[in-house]
Amino acid sequence: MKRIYLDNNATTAVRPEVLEGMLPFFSEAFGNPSSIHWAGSQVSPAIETARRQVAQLLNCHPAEIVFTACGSEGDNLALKGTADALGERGNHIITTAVEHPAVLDTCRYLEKRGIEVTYLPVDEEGLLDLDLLEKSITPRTILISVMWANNETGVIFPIREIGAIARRHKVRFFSDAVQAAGRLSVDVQEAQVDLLSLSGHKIGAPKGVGVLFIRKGNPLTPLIHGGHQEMRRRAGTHNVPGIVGFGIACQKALEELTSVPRRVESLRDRLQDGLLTLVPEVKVNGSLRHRLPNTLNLCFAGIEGEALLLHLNIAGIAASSGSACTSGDLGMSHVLEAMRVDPLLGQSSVRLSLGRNTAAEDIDRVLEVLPPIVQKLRDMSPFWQAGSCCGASGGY
Amino acid sequence: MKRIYLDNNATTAVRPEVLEGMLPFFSEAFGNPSSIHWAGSQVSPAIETARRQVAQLLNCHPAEIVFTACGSEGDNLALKGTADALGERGNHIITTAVEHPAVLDTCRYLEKRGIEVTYLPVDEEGLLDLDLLEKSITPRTILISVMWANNETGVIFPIREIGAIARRHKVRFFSDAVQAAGRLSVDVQEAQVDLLSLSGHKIGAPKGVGVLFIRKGNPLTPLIHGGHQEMRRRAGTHNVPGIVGFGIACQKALEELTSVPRRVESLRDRLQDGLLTLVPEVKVNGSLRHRLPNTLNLCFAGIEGEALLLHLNIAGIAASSGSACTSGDLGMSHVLEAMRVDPLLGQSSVRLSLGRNTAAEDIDRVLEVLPPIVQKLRDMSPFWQAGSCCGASGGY
Amino acid sequence: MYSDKVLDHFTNPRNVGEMTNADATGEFGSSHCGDTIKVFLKIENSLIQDIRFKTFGCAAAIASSSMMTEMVRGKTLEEALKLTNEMVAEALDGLPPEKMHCSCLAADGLHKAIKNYLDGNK
Amino acid sequence: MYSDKVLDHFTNPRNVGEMTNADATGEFGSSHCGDTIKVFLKIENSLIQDIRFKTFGCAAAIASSSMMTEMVRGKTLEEALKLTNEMVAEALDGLPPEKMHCSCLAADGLHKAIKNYLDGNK
Ligand SMILES: Cc1ncc(COP(=O)(O)O)c(C=O)c1O
Ligand SMILES: Cc1ncc(COP(=O)(O)O)c(C=O)c1O
Repeated sequence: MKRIYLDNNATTAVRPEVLEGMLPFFSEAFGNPSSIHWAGSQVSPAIETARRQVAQLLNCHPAEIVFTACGSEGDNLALKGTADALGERGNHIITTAVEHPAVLDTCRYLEKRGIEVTYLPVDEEGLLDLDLLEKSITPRTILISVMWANNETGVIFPIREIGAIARRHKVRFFSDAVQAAGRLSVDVQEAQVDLLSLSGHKIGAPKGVGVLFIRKGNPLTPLIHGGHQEMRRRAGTHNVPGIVGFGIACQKALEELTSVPRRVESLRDRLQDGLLTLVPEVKVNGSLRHRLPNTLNLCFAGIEGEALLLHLNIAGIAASSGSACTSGDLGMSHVLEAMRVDPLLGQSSVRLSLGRNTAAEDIDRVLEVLPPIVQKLRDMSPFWQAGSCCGASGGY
Repeated sequence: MKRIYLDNNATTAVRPEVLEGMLPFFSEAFGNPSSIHWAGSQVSPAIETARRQVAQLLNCHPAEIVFTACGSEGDNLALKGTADALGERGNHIITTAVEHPAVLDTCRYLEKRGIEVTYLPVDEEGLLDLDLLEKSITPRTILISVMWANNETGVIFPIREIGAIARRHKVRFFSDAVQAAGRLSVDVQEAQVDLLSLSGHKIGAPKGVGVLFIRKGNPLTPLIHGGHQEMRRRAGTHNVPGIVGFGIACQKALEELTSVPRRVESLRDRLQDGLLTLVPEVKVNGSLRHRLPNTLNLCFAGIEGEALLLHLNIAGIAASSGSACTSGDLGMSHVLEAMRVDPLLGQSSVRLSLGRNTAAEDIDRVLEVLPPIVQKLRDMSPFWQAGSCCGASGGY
Repeated sequence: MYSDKVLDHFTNPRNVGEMTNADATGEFGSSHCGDTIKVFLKIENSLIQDIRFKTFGCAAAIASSSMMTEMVRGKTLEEALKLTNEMVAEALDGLPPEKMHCSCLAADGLHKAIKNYLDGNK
Repeated sequence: MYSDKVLDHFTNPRNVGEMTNADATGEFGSSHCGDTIKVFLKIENSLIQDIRFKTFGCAAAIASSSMMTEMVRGKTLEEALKLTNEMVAEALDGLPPEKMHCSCLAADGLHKAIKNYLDGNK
């Protein structure tokens, strides 16, 4: 059975070019880049090359790149580092109700430590009201934190407009771009963001490496104190192979930015159109106009998402509901809840996220496999009768 | 020219068995272990195997192991996490003047946030006064933080005795065992430590992965908030290949614990004896009795350490002065300063740290190369005249 | 994550469906996660002659429902009332800890249907 | 990290040593890092006929000392006084930023020796 991977928003395979570039840095060029001898100087230029490659993807200066261990670390560093460094100036953070847990949980923690947090609502398409955002700014506001694109629905936020608002009010602006990188142009100058987080494993680099862009002149309190690495913004021996891999992945992402996302988008659209045609009472979650090219989040009225996922998995198709890291959670995703999706319908949500390796045959196979599974589950659902759903609002 | 690596306290090469074990987890078994589909369930057992392997090295329960990104992260999590979680109970931390910057810098940061820190002095051999340690405990003391072995001198602290003191006073005890693991038996039950940090790249695992042992019943505030990973103690997608590699490295370290350190020690002793015989006015830094088997820290009166290191490097020999991550620093190491080494003498310090790959020929070559370099530098030193040093206290 | 038995009952659930001439029905929904079961019983001489179910829920809920029907078909109402969630989970060779609550659905739905039957007969 | 010129002057420093019949000596220590230079001059008709140095310090300090001696040998005292640390660093094809202060040693030690000479001759 051919396995089909449609969970690229959870993680991606390391690209072969990336792995190849990393391999020498495990056992041969294994030195600590902070060392002054050959074993260190063999390695430190590779770190700086990677820094330039990342900076090129973001259109920033290499010195503004700090390597971290993951997207979550970057999110925590941006939020806690700002709250700590700007504590004298204010204690108010504005974010959205649909951020990744790495932002939301951090905000909830900061609330316990005296920070006030405004969680902006979204509308039924998952979009923000920018007037409300601007009105929420107070003299005590130190940070606006809005993700570039949502991991569950793929909804893209108007980062450029938000950047302009933040500049106008002289408030720092952080964007979690973990899902946006490699799928959209992520240009920190155009968007006027001050802080921006990335995660390697979402763009074909390995797990265990991330990036926080910190615009010059925006000092942060480190999350990890210690050695002098990363200009004292993040201590700890550099994850050399991971960083090298991240650099290559960024270079590849930039090269392919005009081709791959477009191809992926046409496959995604084919999948979406096919499912909407073949399965009744399906709802697409998230704005159709402002959406990542690779993401398709659907509700199938009358059935439960995990049951559908497990059937798909048995058929070799990997997908997920909500973000993978909260799959220990029960109940509806906080993102769909914020979009006021009916609670019963919200339980049927499934995220299909395509990647650069997705093939047209994969889509054909999903279109063949998925509709009968939905039918089978609906046939045994007490909420589904004679082709229509009694409990759910349904309809697309 | 054969290259000789004597900087194993800075970092080590990834062991071939480790790399081999990691390789499938980059591009083949690349799933997110939190995912419920095949790509996740392919991977999650490997994480749990690694957790058991680490737990075996430390003699603890696998559920007490939290995977981090590096030793520094573990140190920060232990200190900040305790300060935050036990803030109601007290605000006093006891540590030593010779900890790694990941502990010292974190303590200095915490001091700015209202925590009181006692930095215990060491004597000229680098050893602690345990009476003083015990007397420093107050009703407000929430944590004792003493490293298992010092990274610069290799001095080993009496962790078991300190553990007993901490238990008697019902104070949490954290030990940074980054340098001890794989070189000594690190048994958290015997030593009665509650928290203990490790770093993968010091024991033949790759850079980018670490561990914090958290004894059951010692809740910590996470450093990285977000997803449900690691039982909510550390968010962020698991660095699967790194974790797998860490597990294998721990297993190997345990297997070799009765053989490799002993062999390394005899090489280190041969190096030490040779240098003391061949070079006049050399001082060994740190207790000869309580010292890691692989570490040799020396002062060569009359010359400057970095100049010596660079000459060694030109001869293909990698060594370092102090900890690699502070090589951006100028002046004497804080460890030698705490040991009251004469400031001029302290500038001549060099750390030679052996590893499992060190061969007898390597030692011979160092004994051949190093003495003439010292002579050459002394010949051009204004502090060295006719075979004796005017500025330094000298002598071993 | 799931045992082979769970997967078997999930992919190939026994006794799924409705019953037009049921002697009793019972619906039960978990307040915890919204999973819902509807149980249909055909009862003769205090024996469960036939049983059908419909379930909205995850794999654990569906497999528990299916296993439950197999465990009580042909049993007396008295015996059926003694069926516990733990017995269902055990018969499935266990459930992941975070999914244990899903097995409640099955026994509780069954008991509801029997109770409805007994109440109606009184 | 270091340029080839730095490495050359470090491994093969010119004019190292003492001078028994020096017309002037000067010692200068960096308060920043403890690096120390001692400069010995042989002066005739306000010309630096010969120069020697001894330096305690890192590679940058040693290379700067060596380069400095090459730059001023045969020069007049007046010219030698115009030598700056930047000129020494530049002649070495640059130094790492955190090592720039090491080049101070060389020019400052030279100037100290010349000053001692001029003070003594006055
Ligand atoms: C004693 C000690 N603690 C902590 C660390 C920090 O480890 P890492 O560089 O993996 O963050 C080191 C390594 O330099 C160390 O020697
Ligand atoms: C939007 C977003 N932010 C942050 C993260 C966290 O990234 P990581 O798992 O690398 O810590 C993710 C990935 O799950 C994400 O999708």
